[in-house]
Amino acid sequence: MRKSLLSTIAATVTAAIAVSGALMGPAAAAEPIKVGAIVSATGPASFLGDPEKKVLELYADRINKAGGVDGRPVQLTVYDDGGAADKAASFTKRLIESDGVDVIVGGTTTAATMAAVPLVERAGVPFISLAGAVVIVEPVKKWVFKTPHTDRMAAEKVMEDMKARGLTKLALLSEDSGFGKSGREQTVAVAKERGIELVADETYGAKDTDVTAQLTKIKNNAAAQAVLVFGLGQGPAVVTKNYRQLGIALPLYQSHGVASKEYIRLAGGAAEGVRLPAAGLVVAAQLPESDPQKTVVTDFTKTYEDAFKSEVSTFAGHAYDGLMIALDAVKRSGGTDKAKLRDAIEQTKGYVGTGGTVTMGPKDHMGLTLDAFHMVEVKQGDWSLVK
Amino acid sequence: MNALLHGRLTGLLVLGAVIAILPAFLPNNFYLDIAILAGFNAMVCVGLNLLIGYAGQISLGHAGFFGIGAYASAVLVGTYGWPPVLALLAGAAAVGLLAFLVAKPILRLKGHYLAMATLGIGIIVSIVLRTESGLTGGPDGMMVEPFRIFGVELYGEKVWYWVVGVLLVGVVWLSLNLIDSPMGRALRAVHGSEVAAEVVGVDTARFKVLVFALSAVFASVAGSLFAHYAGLITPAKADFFKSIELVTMVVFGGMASTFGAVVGAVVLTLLPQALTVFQDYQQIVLGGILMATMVFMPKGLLPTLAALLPARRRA
Amino acid sequence: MKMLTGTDIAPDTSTQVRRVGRPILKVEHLSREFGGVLAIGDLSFTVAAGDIHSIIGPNGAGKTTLFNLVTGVYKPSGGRVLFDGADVSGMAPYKLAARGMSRTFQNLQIFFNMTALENVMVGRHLHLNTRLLPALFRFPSLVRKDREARDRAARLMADVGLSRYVDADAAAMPYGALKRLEIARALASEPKLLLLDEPAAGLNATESREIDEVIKTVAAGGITVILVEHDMKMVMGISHRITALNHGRKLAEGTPEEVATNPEVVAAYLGAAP
Amino acid sequence: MFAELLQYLLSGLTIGAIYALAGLGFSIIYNASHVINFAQGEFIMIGGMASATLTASGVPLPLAILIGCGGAMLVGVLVAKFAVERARNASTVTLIIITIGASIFLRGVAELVWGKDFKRLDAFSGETPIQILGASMQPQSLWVVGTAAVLIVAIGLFFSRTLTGKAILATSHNRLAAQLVGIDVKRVVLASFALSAALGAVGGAVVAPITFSYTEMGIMLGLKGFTAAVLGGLGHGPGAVAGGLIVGVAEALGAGYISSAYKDAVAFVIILAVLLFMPNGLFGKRGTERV
Repeated sequence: MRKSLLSTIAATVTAAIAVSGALMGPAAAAEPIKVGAIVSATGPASFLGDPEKKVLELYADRINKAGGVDGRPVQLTVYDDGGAADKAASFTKRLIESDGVDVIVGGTTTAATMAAVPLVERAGVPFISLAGAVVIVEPVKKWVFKTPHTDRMAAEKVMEDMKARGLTKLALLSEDSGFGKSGREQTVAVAKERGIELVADETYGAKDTDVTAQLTKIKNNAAAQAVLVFGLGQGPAVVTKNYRQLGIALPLYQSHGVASKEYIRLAGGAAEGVRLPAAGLVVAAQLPESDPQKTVVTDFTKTYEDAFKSEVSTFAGHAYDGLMIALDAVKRSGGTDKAKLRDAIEQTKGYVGTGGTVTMGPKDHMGLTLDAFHMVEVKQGDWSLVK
Repeated sequence: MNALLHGRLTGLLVLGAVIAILPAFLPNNFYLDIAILAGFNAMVCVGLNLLIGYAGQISLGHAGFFGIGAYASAVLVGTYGWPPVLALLAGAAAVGLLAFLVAKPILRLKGHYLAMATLGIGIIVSIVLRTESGLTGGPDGMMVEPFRIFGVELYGEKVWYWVVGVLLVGVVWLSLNLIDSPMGRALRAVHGSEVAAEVVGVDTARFKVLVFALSAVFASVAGSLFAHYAGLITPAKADFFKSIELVTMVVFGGMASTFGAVVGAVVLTLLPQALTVFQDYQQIVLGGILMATMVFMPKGLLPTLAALLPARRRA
Repeated sequence: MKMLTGTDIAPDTSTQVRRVGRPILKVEHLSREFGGVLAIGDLSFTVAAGDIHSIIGPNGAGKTTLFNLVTGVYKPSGGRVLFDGADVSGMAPYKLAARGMSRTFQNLQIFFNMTALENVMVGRHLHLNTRLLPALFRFPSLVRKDREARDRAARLMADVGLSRYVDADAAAMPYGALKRLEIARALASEPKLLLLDEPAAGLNATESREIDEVIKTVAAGGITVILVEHDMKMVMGISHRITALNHGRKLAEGTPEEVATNPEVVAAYLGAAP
Repeated sequence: MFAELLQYLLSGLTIGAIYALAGLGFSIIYNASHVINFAQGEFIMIGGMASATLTASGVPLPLAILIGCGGAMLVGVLVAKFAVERARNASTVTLIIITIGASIFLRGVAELVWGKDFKRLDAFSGETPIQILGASMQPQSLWVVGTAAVLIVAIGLFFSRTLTGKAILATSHNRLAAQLVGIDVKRVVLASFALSAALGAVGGAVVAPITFSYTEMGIMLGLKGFTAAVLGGLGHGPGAVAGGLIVGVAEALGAGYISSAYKDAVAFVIILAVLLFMPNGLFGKRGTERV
């Protein structure tokens, strides 16, 4: 046993050296562009963070093979925060202080992002978050940007759809995480604006394996006409299974926090008929040819699925968008001066990514509009565009 | 006697010297940060070692006390605008009281039952911190204001390094004093044989409660300061894993050795950072190291190394 | 275990001047059961101050249980224990220690995590400042008294013949020395009443004789001794009074010669029916 | 009203059955070696992960469970042989750290072998909910409770009828005496680890369709199992089973009637309350210190 452990260690060290060698490889002469990333590759948000990590590594590698950006290679440093905010903070510190990165992509979760925010603001490092909550960019923070749609937009999209189906009374079940909490606040606010009545407001834990207790309460609530779940990772899959187990007949909405095939795979048949707002990426093939995103999402899907033999998720897309926006800004600002880089990111205009067309500004550090957000429904184990 | 006193001072001097010259070898703030974290862990472990190593009582819940201290500071300063020093003292007092109240009944328990009870208390504390999100910010934690004293704001790794360094030397000094006192001997006697301690007049229950509360207060104070330093506190710092981590540091470094606790805390704080080079193998290596150390050096790192130096053993 | 033989039952009565002191310990109708089995039943006896009072009986007679009841390690099921005139039944051992009662153990209870000297210093516990703050901040008064305690402990170790082990780790000491270390530790608490549970068990003849001397010296110093011992030669040689137990009940009591000639006692030891 | 209560009871018994199996595992190992094996949860994880990944790659379910079970037993024996046995005379805390080290190690290996994502295992007999008096349960719950019941009875028979079982019991009562009558104590310890591992692995396999399997699934289940074992009285088999069911049901009721957020706290509040009045658990023997 000891022997095999030692040889394992030896193998790992060799592998690590080989990897760093490959990253430095072709364009080693020029000063590399140092991109740092913090993702939740393990833990409860792993089905968001793992594809993000893979995509960042894949594209850094592809870009380097193609000669880098302006002849400079991309040097990527990725840390896994395991879904813990305090780890995200400590890794952010490490990226800034020890690795000296030029730009940081990441924060898979809202919590990880918010833990990193004070650090990047103080150090003055451009930071592009991959998390959903609106609090990340509202109010605007000088150095902080984000790529996914906000929870507020998700709530709006869901209630738009409810209205269209003539439903006005909503039961809410939200996760106790940063994303779920922010989602809950936004849902409450949007419901008020849109004249939707919130008849139940329950929460569940990110690691719960059984939420029948909460769902039993919702089931016994005669007023509810639809149920919205605000959470990410496997929690919503557990909710979906328990939902069907209890035989609740109301329409079930999820947030964009589950826009991954993983969700359908985990929930199985129970996911049938579930609706959620998602970026066009997951329904790439169903988008009309006229859609401006069509080419980008089709290409990205193909690249991703060829490389990893698994289906693409919107989270992979968020990471792609984050990296591309950052590198695009490097190109436009002509270097890695952090202040110039920040300005260039803020000036991103008409960038067509997997999440939609991004046009940022001093008051908008996300740059997405509601029309790039599509309502999709699970049909026969696949996403289908709700027309 | 002289030898013992001598060893004590030598140890303190070495520790102080290491702390004093270390920054010269640390290339940037990240390394200072790790050193500071190691210092905080060491403070808690020195206290915990009084309980586990010297008095022979298990606690798998001390992170709970660390957490209460941290959140007391975060909430009282952030939400209610208390001065940080006052919040720290209030947290320590609350933890001391809580520990005192729970200690009496649970320290009657032995071995694994005590482990279970302390584990339960720690987990309950962390669940409360995670759940009462109105007060604590829930699972994702809350931001903490910087520490201010006499109008001076303690900010940045360079400042905190010295604060933590000085405090650690102080905590070690207190611990060494305690161990070499009548009360310290009573604690060790409780470990050696409770009944024998009783028949020469040691109120074992009293000393168990006292040392439990004392170690809890150490943890609370470290927690308060840590919260101010880190600027962010999450319930993860109070949970079962953190408790286990603390106990592991104590046992790894060497039970019933104050400097062992310091060494254990430092090594095990550095280890995960060093192991990031192993990437996916990180957990395997960490688990393997823990097992191997405990199997081959059941007394812990420092006592085992010390035993290799026969000259020191005589002293 | 030694059998009671003719030569053993020949106490040297000439040196035994019977002094009748005030009663320091009174045991009244004491009983204790474990899961329905009576370990001690309706036991009464009195120990006079200044005596060496031995408790004898075959294995399983309840001698150690009796010690545990008297010293507060076990709580009695019935009856009471009076120490120095006060009812102390079921009182915690550390409170009894404060009233002047200490003991040693049949199965060694040494603090193996300390040095020999520190073991004895724990015995000084009641006479030292054991509060937290003075300890943490090393008050000068505490340091001074501690130094005195150290010297005193070293003297006590010398008294029981352990001078050469003063700086030794308890864990590194031989069995016979540990037996004496327990006595030194108990003496350090300055008891009025000392209970010794088989102090000579496992010792060779020379060591036994040494322990014998130690006990006599202790008694001569005015400390009442209750002794449980299987070495009949020792018991008969040094006891002022003996209580014989069997199956948790009192079989006989009296001077060594009275007890030694008691047919019931002889029968109990030989294992025959009375 | 009644339907609601029944719903909570059903949920509670299902998860309680798994706690009972885990608790039984703790007790068996404790009896043989006086070690609290904090890697018990990892046996559950191995069972859950192995059966989920093997069936996904086409292995028939019973075979997959069997392989998972065998794998867990092997791991159990290795942990016993290379870690626990070598540290026999170490202190309680040291042994706790060793088994915690083992659990971290095993989780690390599992992540490497199986990946970090959640695995799905199809329910053994469909997902059509069963309706009982207004409450509904997944058919898998019956599998969980049924399997646990069968295993518990089997374990009971094992200890009362077989030589190995009796040897383990004898060892737990008096290690030295067992050794003197010719029982190979080392093998007894290995057997107890293998047995506990098998219990955990089967538990993990049957519960996987309900909770999903992932490398961290064993952590909380293991802790609750420990709670169950202590609640019943360490080393008391039937006590551990009762403890598991009590914890499971109390949790479900707590989640339903008090607060779902405090669900996990319920078990620990109960254990503290019980230990306060019964320091040796509900059924544990009251020991008197020999001095």
